[in-house]
Amino acid sequence: MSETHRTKQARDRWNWFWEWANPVKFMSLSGKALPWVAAICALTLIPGLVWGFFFTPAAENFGSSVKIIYVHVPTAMMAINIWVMMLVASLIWIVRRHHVSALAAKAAALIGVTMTLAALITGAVWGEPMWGTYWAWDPRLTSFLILFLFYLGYMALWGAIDNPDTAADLTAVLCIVGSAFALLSRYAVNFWNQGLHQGASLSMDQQENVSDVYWQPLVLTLVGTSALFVLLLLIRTRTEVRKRRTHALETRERMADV
Amino acid sequence: MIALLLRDMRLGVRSGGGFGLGLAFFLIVIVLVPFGVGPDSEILARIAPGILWVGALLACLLSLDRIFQLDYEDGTLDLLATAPIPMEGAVAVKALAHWLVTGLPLTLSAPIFATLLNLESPGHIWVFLSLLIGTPALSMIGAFGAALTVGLKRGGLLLSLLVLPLYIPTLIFGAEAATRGAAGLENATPLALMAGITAGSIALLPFAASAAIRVNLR
Amino acid sequence: MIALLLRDMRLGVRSGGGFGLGLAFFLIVIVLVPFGVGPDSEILARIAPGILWVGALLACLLSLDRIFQLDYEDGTLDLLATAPIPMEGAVAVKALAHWLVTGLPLTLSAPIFATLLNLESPGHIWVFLSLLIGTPALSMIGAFGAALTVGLKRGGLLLSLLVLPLYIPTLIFGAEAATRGAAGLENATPLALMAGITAGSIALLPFAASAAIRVNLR
Amino acid sequence: MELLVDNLTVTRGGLPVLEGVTFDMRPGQVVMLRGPNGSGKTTLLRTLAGLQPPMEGSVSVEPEAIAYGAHADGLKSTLSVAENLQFWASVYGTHDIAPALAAFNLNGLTTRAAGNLSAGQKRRLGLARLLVTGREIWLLDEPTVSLDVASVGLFADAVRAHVGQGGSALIATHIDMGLEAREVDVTPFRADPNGSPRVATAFDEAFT
Amino acid sequence: MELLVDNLTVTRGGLPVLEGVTFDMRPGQVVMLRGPNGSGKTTLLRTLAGLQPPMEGSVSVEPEAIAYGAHADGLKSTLSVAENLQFWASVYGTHDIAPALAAFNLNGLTTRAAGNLSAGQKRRLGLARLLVTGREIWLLDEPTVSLDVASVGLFADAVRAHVGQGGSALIATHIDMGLEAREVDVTPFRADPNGSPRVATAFDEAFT
Ligand code: HEM
Ligand SMILES: Nc1ncnc2c1ncn2[C@@H]1O[C@H](COP(=O)(O)OP(=O)(O)OP(=O)(O)O)[C@@H](O)[C@H]1O
Ligand SMILES: Nc1ncnc2c1ncn2[C@@H]1O[C@H](COP(=O)(O)OP(=O)(O)OP(=O)(O)O)[C@@H](O)[C@H]1O
Ligand SMILES: [Mg+2]
Ligand SMILES: [Mg+2]
Repeated sequence: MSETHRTKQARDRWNWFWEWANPVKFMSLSGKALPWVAAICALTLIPGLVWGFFFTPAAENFGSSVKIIYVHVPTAMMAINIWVMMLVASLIWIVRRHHVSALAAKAAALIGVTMTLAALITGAVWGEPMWGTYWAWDPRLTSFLILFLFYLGYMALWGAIDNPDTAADLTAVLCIVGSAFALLSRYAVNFWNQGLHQGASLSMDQQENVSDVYWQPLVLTLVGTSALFVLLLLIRTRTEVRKRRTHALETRERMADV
Repeated sequence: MIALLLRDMRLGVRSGGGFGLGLAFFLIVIVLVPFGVGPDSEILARIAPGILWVGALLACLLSLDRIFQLDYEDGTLDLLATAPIPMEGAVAVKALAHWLVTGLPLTLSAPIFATLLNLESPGHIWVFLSLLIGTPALSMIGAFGAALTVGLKRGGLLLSLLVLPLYIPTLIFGAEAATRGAAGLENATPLALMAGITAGSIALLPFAASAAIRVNLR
Repeated sequence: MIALLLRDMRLGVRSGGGFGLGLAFFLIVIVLVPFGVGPDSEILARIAPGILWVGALLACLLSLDRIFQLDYEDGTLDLLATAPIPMEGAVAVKALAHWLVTGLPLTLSAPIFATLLNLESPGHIWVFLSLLIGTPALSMIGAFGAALTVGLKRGGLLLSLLVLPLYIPTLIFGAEAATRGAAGLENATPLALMAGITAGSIALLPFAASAAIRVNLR
Repeated sequence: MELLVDNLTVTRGGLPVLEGVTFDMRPGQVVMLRGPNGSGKTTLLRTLAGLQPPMEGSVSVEPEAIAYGAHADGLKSTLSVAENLQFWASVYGTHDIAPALAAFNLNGLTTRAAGNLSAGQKRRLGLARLLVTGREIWLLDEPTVSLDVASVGLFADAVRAHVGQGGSALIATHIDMGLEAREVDVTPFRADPNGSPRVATAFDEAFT
Repeated sequence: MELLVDNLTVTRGGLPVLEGVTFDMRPGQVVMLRGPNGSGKTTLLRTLAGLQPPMEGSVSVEPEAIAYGAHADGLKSTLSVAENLQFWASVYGTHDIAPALAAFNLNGLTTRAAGNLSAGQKRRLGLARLLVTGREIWLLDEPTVSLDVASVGLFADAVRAHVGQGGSALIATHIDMGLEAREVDVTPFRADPNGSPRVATAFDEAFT
């Protein structure tokens, strides 16, 4: 019969590479990395936010509400990037059966949904002064709402399945198929409605760019939020690894006294 | 394969389920909306294509868990998995049976229900056509969602949660095609895009769904 | 009785079901409608109270079959029928648990979802109030329908078909109360009528439902 | 309390399955209900438990004195063993579940979710429910299915203790579980499907 | 075709249940799989049938040669006996259902809806499915549950006829059904839950 994935792994000449992320090594490595990531996060995010909130001028036609941008844009960008990271982690799980990557995807979802919610809420709060409404069916906002739904479904599926490997497999399949449909939704939504929302203001095209005063602290907060994500991801993945280990121990104990 | 198709359709029609009830649910949603929204015929006509699409989608959704759940519970799925037909084929056939028992009747009856919502004549045809092209995608995507949730107790609501975001592109293009058609505008683009989604789903999703089923059977 | 209430709520929250998923389905219906109907915020605001009511009703509907079906399948209902609590009380308690797990969260979240449909400020309160008064009736009527279909395999769609017509009066008064309230008109009459329906259902339907369950257990 | 069954006709799907069933069970007795598959034992027990009405005849005992143990155990897989049992204890108004847990050797499993139990452990939990009902007459439908020999012994002990305190038990089973018991075979009461229907009046004659 | 099982480790819920299972079954043989409740017989049969992957070890036969008879029969209650059987015959590409009906004494029931059968009749129909698969190796999980003595005899005859034609059958059961058969007890293969996990690399050490 077909060989098991474990023997396949042992023969792979890249095995030494993947070995570095086996759960035990991951725990010790990530434990060492945590303080450094935390330091980078603190050194970028806090100055960025302080700079953005207190040392930028209030724009003449935006008022001081423009400062929401330092929460809104980083969280919005992270929300999308985190989904992409989950897609990559899911693919690694499907191809390599790498437990840590499945757990990392699970951990990332929780952070991603929080970021999405934060972007939605800051956007809504910003929309009130800007467009006179908390919500409009603008394509950008709408596709974000859809992204939120994808996160919800993904997390609900994780929560509904007891067996961790089954859950990892099924959520990975959902993440892959879901990504295709999320992309489709993006285009569908654009087709469906032309919107009010800002274009890509960080593009290289100078014409579209916001002025430098706002731009520099924004870059700092962007870096800071990315570091924050890595930090949270490490912490959360470590928790998931421990939970998984506890689950295994519990199951084993249960089998012991049948 | 054909045996499976015939069996599934026979079960769908016989088990006091699928067929008539999908239609009935569709009818009831169409009836409820005027009660909720108010009887103003101009607004109704304007939202009619959208409501018809949302109604068809919900009716479709509610019968999704039948696709695999019953076969899972009584052990048929185990036996099918060890039978000499590829699981991908079985999934595709089951989605087809679901469409024949649910999507097709909905499509055929939509023009009649459109009248209930004061939709004028050219709109009928476009609602019909867009549903005809779009509902196979709904069945196929739904079969994928059903495959994901087949092992779970009362996966019904979870299934809805997983499937509805996947339905959004189809819904947007379908409703857009119908609305534009009803308003006499050009609607070849949304129709073509929707046909693309349908073709893509039918080509690719059976593989994802059968993988999910094999995982769930473990 | 209190043991039953606590157990049902615990099950509703724990079994990866009820609670969050009812809300999620509500959210999704609210999201789908604009895709079907189009993004025009004026039309959306106008149909918002009706759509919110229809959405809450459907979300409620989808979780109805949990009320008795699981207990029937695993034999709990047989054992409850021979236990020293009156079946009428058990039915009422189960309907209450359903409301606490489904209707109440829907009601509490409706004002937020109303924002998505561009409903302006006074409308929020009226949607909330009308749902607060109306959803208990939805749970109780739904429990009656669930009792009727408890013995049937996949009674889901049949249940919808039986229950939806019974929901229509509640829906009409509820949506009317919310719409009038949003438009600043007088709406005491529909609110009072709806409260009457709720009170009547709670007073009488437990008897009908428990009779139906006893027949189904035979 | 004495269980007197007099000339009882029980039905399934509208047709009589057993006719003229007559027997009695006194406190302190165990009665084994015997009969081949499909002979109507389950139908009889459900009728005695008040879950379905008899077509004819009478039962001396109100359902309120009876604890019925069906084939299905009515366990909730997401609740723990203790939560499951505690629920039934509250329903029956008896609040101490410790003796029942001890009697069926479930003490080591109290915090385990019922869904993670083995089939035999599930059944043991189902039987422990009988002890928290505090009722006198037990009607049990194949209680030892999926139990191993040691657990059958536990069950027999529980039944002996129950009848020792003046209770009684009517048990439908195919196996011998080592209890001294009277046997009632339902085969002689089987309804003749071709015979004339035994209805009291000619009222429903055309339908039975 | 010979079934060789070599050093197989089968898992349930991610944990090994049986380790190092090794045995063989040649054409013409019947092998009885023995072991107490919860020892892992069902898990082993499902692994051999290809429904779940083994953690270690190998099976010599592709699932395509195997007919698996699970505990559940996969019958549709709204379809008739003949329709149910005909469906499986079409799936396996064998179109004559008459011999299978005859072998399990179902001829009088062909037009009856499967939902109205008694438990024993349902099981007979489930077993008749094996005959229309036309496959050489039967893997059966407690096939005689709820069968009466006469039907167990029919089943034993069917197994004898099957092995007489060069087939073989691996049967997990607790009872003695009067077949001359070799016995394989799974008890010696039970995984030690407290022992060190037998994984090839330290890769997933933390999880098993
Ligand atoms: C609920 C409402 C909102 C949501 C969900 C939302 C979502 C987003 C998203 C997804 C991005 C894109 C990040 C990227 O891809 O680069 C973004 C960026 C941005 N949003 Fe919003 N937004 C909302 C409301 C608003 C409002 C009311 C304003 C104010 C006018 C606004 C101004 C901006 C700006 C200036 C950017 C930066 C543009 C860029 O870097 O691409 N947003 N928002
Ligand atoms: N829905 C139904 N309609 C008609 N007859 C039925 C129906 N369900 C069961 N029967 C028949 O009623 C008879 C009595 O069934 P019952 O379950 O009481 O038997 P039993 O003695 O408990 O059998 P077992 O030993 O298998 O548990 C059986 O012959 C069965 O075929
Ligand atoms: N979801 C699960 N997670 C962990 N362990 C499980 C799970 N399901 C079953 N088990 C355990 O796996 C073991 C093997 O079960 P299996 O069904 O293979 O036993 P079996 O030999 O077929 O028993 P029986 O004779 O009762 O049919 C049992 O001890 C059981 O408790
Ligand atoms: Mg019985
Ligand atoms: Mg087994």
